[in-house]
Amino acid sequence: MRIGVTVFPGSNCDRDALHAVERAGATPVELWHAEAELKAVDAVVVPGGFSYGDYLRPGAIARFAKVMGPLEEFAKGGGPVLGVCNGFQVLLEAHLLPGALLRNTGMRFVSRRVRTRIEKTDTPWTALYGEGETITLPVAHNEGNYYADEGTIRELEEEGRVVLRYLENPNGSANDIAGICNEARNVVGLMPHPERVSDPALGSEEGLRVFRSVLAAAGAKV
Amino acid sequence: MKVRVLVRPKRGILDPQGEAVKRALPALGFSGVGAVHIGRLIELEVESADEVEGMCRRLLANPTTEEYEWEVVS
Amino acid sequence: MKVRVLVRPKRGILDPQGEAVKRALPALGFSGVGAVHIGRLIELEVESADEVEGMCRRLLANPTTEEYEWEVVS
Amino acid sequence: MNIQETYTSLGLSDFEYDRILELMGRPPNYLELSLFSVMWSEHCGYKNSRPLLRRFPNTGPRVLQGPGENAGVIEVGEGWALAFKMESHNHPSAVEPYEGAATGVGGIIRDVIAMGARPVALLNALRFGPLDDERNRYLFREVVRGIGGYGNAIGVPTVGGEVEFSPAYSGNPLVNAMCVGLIRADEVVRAKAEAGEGNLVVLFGAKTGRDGIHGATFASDELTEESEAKRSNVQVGDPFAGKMLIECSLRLLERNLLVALQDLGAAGIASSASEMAARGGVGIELDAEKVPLREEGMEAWEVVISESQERMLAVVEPEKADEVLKVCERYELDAAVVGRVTSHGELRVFDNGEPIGSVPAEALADAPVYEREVRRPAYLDGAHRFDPDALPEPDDYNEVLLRMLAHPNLCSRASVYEQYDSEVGSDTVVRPGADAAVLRIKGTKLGFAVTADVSGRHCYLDPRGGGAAAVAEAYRNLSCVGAEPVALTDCLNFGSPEKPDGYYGLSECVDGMAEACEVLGTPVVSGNVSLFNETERGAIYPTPAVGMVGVFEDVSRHATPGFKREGDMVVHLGD
Ligand SMILES: Nc1ncnc2c1ncn2[C@@H]1O[C@H](COP(=O)(O)OP(=O)(O)O)[C@@H](O)[C@H]1O
Repeated sequence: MRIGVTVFPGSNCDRDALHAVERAGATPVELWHAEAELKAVDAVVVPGGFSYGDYLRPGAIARFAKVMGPLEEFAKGGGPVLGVCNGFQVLLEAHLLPGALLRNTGMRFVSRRVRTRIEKTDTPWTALYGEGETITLPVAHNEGNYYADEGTIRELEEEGRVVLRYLENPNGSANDIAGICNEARNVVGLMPHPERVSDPALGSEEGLRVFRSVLAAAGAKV
Repeated sequence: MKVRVLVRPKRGILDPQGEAVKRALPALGFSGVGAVHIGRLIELEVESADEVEGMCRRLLANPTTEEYEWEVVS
Repeated sequence: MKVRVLVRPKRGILDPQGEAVKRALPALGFSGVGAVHIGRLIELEVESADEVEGMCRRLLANPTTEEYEWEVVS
Repeated sequence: MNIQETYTSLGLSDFEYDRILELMGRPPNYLELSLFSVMWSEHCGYKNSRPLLRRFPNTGPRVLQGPGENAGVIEVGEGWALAFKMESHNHPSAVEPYEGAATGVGGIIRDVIAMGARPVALLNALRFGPLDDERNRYLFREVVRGIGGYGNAIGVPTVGGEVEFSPAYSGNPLVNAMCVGLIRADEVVRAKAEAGEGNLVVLFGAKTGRDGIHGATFASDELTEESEAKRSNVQVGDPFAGKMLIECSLRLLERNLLVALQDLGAAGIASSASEMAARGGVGIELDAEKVPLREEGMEAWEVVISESQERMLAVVEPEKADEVLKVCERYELDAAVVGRVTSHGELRVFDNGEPIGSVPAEALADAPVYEREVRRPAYLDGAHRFDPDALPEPDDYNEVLLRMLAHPNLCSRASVYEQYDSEVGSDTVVRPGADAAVLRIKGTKLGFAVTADVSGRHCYLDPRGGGAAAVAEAYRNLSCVGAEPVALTDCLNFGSPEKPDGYYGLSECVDGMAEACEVLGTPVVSGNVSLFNETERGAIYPTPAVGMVGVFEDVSRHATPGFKREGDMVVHLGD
């Protein structure tokens, strides 16, 4: 299985995501922002970082990059797409997911480990977790405070589209939301970084199943 | 021509920056300050004003959380 | 009364945001854009305008790198 | 301004001006004088500290590159090496804390890139006045924000550091940044413009503006009210451009397109070019009009000494120049051929073909050296008369303990390091909060540990002992996580060397550090000096920050603090 990782100017977790994809057992494929092609990948990760320096708004400029055209089509066609941190912000700006990420209420960058709960396992990125399972994930962001209007939040909750929830909310996020999916459930955005806890050498492998899940989902389909 | 775009948080949207400034003011001895809102000021040199509305809608403001206004200043 | 403060990078000071946005615009399909500068818009409710100048100088703008202007809007 | 006022305003002494006349054989023009002023400042020329720095041991079995290059390099094993250096950004941070700290981080990252290494870890050593003062709180908050703002965005993890508060630093904060880079041992790049005549000089990165003209001269002056007026030329960091610069530089090196690489620091293109020329024993000619500009109406001399951030200078073989420019375009960086290597041994600057300055590169590199008077300061007698037994016995030890734990110099640093991304890169094995940070080298079992340490108060009370203790503490911190300490970088933050008291502290601290380095077998492979850290109220504590690096053959065998299991024995080692 081939998993693509987009690289925008200023992405800085791209190499980490490629590493995690490889550890999960898939073939990592770099997707350069200026090329409008997905290189026949089976899934795409939009990694974290500061695409375009987070200038204007995080993700606001990246979402117009050439690679985003085919990526949007891929997502609308049901292809599995994961956005992590800045990648989540890009997917929101591209309207592949609803809502927005505001400044952390503490007005500071927060970098720490937080406990989270897997709320839904019916997405290609969380299938190998147990529903209600608690995992500890790193967060590192300035703008991770999830916001959507009341109606949208209600819809997300009712449709079971809150995929990951903070048990220790680091940023003021509405309903402790740490991750959501789209209606079709193939597009997932997460604020915490599963790729940073995907290697026992770094003390934890709790995030690796995110990447293994998409492999398993693909295996099931083939 | 020069265009000025003002982007501000939509009413009712949490504005942590504005809140932080509001909280900091009394400590500096400034009292009597009510609501504070912080947004973005964008100044552009453009050849024509035709594309400004599109730029605002698609790029300069996020319609989910922000509202904008713009004017030609010179 | 409501006061509007515009804060922008001082002339000659690097404005990395403005530069990055300007560079990105053509690729996004917006052409004919010259200089782009990005600053802050601050809107305050105050009881009197007497203290606004001081607030700008001490908190709202960084006098080392930014310039500001303000006006009473209502 | 007459000529004497001009060179004085540039920070040059009468003696130094006479020496310039001698070296040049004619009066220098303003551009030439500016170059001398920067290259002979303490920051670049080490005119007060060079004889002292010679006391440090700087060789060892693992040392691949000692002092003299952009960063020192040590060997880890299996062909891997680490390049590292620490540098001060004290004065810029005192004036504009956010940007001062941010550009300090950017600058040290570029030193490491210039060695051909990928930056993999950042540390910082910080000093501020007490937090009950508003200005100190502001400086502390903004410096930390600036370090995070730059490091987080550029994607290099900030894995450690240290911070202390004391009235000695009120109005003169210290901001020292350290960067560690990873590189293959046989791919270390050196900033020499060798390989001869005809090669081209390429400038790439951000556009050039009027930033920080004469910043380096300013950095070696005492801070006075007057320097507040110089604030308009503050440099602003752009971590986004910095990130592109890392990737672009590494790509250029990987594709073997460069002969030499050098970062741009104080006095910009002209000083970097003169350093490259001096090291390579060649000459360089620059065409000021070829430099991509951000501002209109810049004079040629301003263009070549501007300190705009996020730029690098490379020497390139002519047939590879197009390829180099193409790679820069991929990373959306400006790039231009701005000059060429020649055999005349001078740095010559042209403006549209008109010569506007010419200096022998050797002369610039050859700053005068001062041996200052050393005198033991009188305060030491008083300070040593302290009798701990005279302290009153506390009524309640619990309360004293709680008060100590709450003291800004002892409390948890989590509120600082939680503003730094310490994990980006996915190599951080032990995060901030332990005695030293531990990182792995992907694809191997190897790893390394880093720490930054110094106690200014100790150095004030006992400069020699304090200097030695800084090295020893760093050594202990590395040992505690299980690493083999290898080598260190340092940043000597002191007051004015022209005052005998101040010079005494500097000289003694260096002696103490050197002794400890000898005994412990940890050579100094790079470093930086920041003198004249004085305000109207006096000098800072002598503060020689030490950044030490240790290695692991098997990084899985590291240790962390914290009790692990109930029932384990607690043992106290040492006396
Ligand atoms: N300015 C800073 N930046 C990043 N990390 C810091 C900073 N100051 C302290 N730390 C981290 O906090 C922890 C405790 O610091 P410190 O009290 O100086 O430790 P020690 O006394 O063991 O050297 C260390 O892991 C250190 O790296």
